[in-house]
Amino acid sequence: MYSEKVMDHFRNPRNVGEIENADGIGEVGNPRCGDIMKMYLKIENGVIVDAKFKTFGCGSAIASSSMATEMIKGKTIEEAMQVTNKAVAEALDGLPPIKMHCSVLAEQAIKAALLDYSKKNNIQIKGLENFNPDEDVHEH
Amino acid sequence: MYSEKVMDHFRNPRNVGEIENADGIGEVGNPRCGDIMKMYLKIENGVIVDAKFKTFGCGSAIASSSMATEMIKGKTIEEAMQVTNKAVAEALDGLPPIKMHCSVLAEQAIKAALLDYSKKNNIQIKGLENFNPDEDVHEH
Amino acid sequence: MNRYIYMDNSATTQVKQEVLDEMLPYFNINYGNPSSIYTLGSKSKNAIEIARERVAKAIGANTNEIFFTAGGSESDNWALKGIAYANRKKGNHIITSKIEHHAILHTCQYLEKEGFKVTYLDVDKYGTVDLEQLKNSITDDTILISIMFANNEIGTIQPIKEIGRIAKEKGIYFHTDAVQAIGHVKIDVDDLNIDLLSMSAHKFYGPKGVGALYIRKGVKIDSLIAGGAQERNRRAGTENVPGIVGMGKAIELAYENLEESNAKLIKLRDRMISKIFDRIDYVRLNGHPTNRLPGNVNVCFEFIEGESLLLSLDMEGIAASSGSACTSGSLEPSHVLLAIGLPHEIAHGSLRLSLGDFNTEEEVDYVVDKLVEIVSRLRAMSPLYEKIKEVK
Amino acid sequence: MNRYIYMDNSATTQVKQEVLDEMLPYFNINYGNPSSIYTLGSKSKNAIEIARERVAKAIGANTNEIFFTAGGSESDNWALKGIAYANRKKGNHIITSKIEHHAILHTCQYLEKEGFKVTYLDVDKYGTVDLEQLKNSITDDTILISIMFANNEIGTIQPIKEIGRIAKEKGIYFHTDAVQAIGHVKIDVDDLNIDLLSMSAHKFYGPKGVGALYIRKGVKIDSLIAGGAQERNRRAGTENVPGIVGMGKAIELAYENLEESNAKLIKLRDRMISKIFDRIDYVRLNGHPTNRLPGNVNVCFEFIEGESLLLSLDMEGIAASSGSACTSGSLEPSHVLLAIGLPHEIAHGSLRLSLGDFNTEEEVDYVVDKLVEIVSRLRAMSPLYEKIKEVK
Ligand SMILES: Cc1ncc(COP(=O)(O)O)c(C=O)c1O
Ligand SMILES: Cc1ncc(COP(=O)(O)O)c(C=O)c1O
Repeated sequence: MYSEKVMDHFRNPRNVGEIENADGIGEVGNPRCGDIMKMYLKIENGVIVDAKFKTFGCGSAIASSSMATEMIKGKTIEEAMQVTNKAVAEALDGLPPIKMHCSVLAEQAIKAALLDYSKKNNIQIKGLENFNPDEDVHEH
Repeated sequence: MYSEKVMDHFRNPRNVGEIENADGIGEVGNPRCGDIMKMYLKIENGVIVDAKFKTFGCGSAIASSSMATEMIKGKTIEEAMQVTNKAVAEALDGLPPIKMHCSVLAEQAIKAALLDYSKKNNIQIKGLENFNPDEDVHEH
Repeated sequence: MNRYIYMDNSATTQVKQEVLDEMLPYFNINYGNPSSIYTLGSKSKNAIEIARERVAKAIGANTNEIFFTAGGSESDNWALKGIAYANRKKGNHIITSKIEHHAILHTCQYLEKEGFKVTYLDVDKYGTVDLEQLKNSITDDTILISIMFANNEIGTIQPIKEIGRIAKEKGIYFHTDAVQAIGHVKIDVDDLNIDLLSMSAHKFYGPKGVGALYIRKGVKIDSLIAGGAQERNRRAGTENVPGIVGMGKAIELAYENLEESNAKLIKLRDRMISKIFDRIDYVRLNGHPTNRLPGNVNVCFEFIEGESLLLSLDMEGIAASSGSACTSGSLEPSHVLLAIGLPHEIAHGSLRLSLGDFNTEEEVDYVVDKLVEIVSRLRAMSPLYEKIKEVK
Repeated sequence: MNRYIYMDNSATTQVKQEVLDEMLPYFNINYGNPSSIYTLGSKSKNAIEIARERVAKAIGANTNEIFFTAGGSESDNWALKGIAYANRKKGNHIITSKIEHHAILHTCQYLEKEGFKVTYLDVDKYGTVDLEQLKNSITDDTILISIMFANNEIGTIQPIKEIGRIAKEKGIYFHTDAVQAIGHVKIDVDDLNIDLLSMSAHKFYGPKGVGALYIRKGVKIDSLIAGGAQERNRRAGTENVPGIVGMGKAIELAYENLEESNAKLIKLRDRMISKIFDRIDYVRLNGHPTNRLPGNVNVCFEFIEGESLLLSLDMEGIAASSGSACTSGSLEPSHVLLAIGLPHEIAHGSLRLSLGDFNTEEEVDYVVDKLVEIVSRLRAMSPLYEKIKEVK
């Protein structure tokens, strides 16, 4: 069902945990739907120097979180904003169609954390103008 | 499907053939239905001294003919009139339900031959008053 | 019994050793439920998908157009009822033929009780459906044409390509019961414009109790068996994994060796037919003389009845079948033999010898020898034959 | 992977060696079609009749009340659609429960589209149907009550005898989906007033793709699969002879060893449940505490999701299942867990371990050890667990 990459990130998820005094924290998902992703970012000079996550969810939700944190670490905020759900899924060598929403969740978790950062620091991040972290990614 | 007795009489049918100048000949059945039985009797002093048959039909039709001829040989006409289809079937250790009509045919073949004999000799046989050899034994 | 000669390969076939070998691990080693996500489940799932590819390849379909079932009868019932109920709004008329298998005919009768109209096409003396009648039968209400690919009794192969073309022109779904054809005839569902096709593994050296229905993408059809999400939500039930694996292997083998096997069968078949005609009189060949299944021999021996022929053959260790009534409990002979115009009394004397990959020339000759003896023995007992002799 | 521990016996079981041994000759030695009259055919026929006797004996039925099918889903579909269509004139109302298998629920939904009315009974927190609601739901139009014998997810056994009594009093047919119960629970169809009963061989160490429907003599039912005269004209299709033989052997074995096997399973089950509760917090038992299938363990671990639990178990070589959404493509958790009143977020963390004849105490202990590790690892990753700890 899952690619080796997914299983690798599920087996050994990178960057699990919390960042104390994180600069941005984002939480997306809904326990009713079986997945919540919470992302912590440490940002210095517009660069994501650290990222950690906690996830309640299925194998691909955990793998997507892990991969997403890996992908944004070391990136500028602008670069991180370019990390789409498709990019996450591709980096995992693909996800089953019914699991694509997990990668969407990962993208949204990054954005939610960045939104939090932008609010705390009173800055504008391009692309987050209309972003709503509470919007549901599932079709019920 | 068939008892050993049926198979024995099918494998080695007794009394196959014709009797030249038979005293009574009866033919019953219908080729449309897949069975015709023709029975030849030699009758001396009211006793069936010989019986032969020819049958077009399935295994149990042939076995029933064979058994029926065996059962009436040496019997008086009155005794032969007592040979019912049930008796033929029982003597064969039973027939499958859908094959019971074969034993009926055998009983009717005997009666048809006796009727022929009674007509030729202008005598009355008790039990044949209402017998019609062309009556169909099959439910269509 | 010293030897056993099996010449009833249209009734069923033995599972080939290579097929059984592929099946075996799925009974008690890789026994996982294909719907389960763990390793043991994925193994079963993968095995099914390999089988699906093999089946799809054999008929030129896509894998997502193959749905496994429990056999030919289920496939036929599903095709007919599924199409009928799902397309009721479009129309309520179905066209089929008089010589279909009972899985089609009885399902049509059921649908008639449910308010559908069914036209049963006639066939000619060779058992070929009447294309003109087909065209004339089509109405605005026609939603389905179901014509078998090859007849199970007399072996006649139908003009499937022409039927497919007619159906396509009129925008009517075309189903074919290919249970007897698969493994013997090259079939390309696109080339032939087939929308639905039924098959059954045990007719081509696969196991009994497994089959498939090909459903062209986009065809509107209801499920016959609802429940779990198996077979992409269209046919519920824990998959018969070993059976499906066996079907996949069997169909692959059949099409790998198609030409070779057909050439051999046709040679055996024609040898048998000509020997029978050389040595036995009052015999007729049923079905199309050339356009017939490679292994199918169907003849009527006049003046004798089919069941006693079969029993006599069985006593000699020969397995064959008959379209005679007596075996089925009704006293009517086969509807197929009647549809090609045989009188009842002759239809009762039919014999089908269906040759398969394991039969040999020597067996054919042996069976003919035995047939000569048996037919003459039974005719000697037959009051009908006696009459013919008198006439001579 | 060094060892593989299979604890998903409610999903499917392996075919026992004794069962497979009985099946094997029917693939390529006694491969005759049971409808054929020659020797090879009779052997298959006889084998089927022996299997039928074994199945009949297991549930106290007559042999002529057992009809072989391709599995539990077909049996369920047949029972429901067959009764519904055959008794339309009597009424159009069916009563079932909210926790039935999808083979029942989706068939009921189909029948609703066809104009039938269906009442879905509630269950209590243990998953037992509400008998009062059942009685109150019955109308003059009610033709069928279909309630499963034991639930496949949470193992709860229903008050079948009471339901049978109610149905009988009212003169309504009573069908039970006994797919999970057969081989584990003593069943006597007369004692329990059951009119129709579904079973599936692969749930009791028989092969996949074969099952049966018990139909009490006199019950009016349409065929689901029409065609040949097999199964006394009620279920067409060349019989899956090896499968049927396997089912017969498997059910015989199951009832020969019932008490022994149940005693063992209950011991393992209760050991597992109590160890889980001893060593893991925030855990709930689903299903009835005592009136449940001998091998069924179903628990929810809060704050974690079922699929990641299953994958983690699979990494340790342990096969189990979950009522979680993620596996099925819908994001809803199991309808059964919702029906017993679990909130969505908790239902997502469910785990079913279904023990079977091949499991050992040592395996149970090993699995619990692994569960402790896995649950704590996943909870450490879970933002929901973190919140709970904050609250503490
Ligand atoms: C309660 C219940 N009913 C029906 C079925 C369907 O049986 P099968 O998958 O063999 O068709 C199952 C198992 O999947 C089941 O557990
Ligand atoms: C033409 C045809 N259709 C359908 C069937 C039914 O297939 P099965 O018996 O495998 O269900 C058969 C064989 O019996 C057949 O020959």
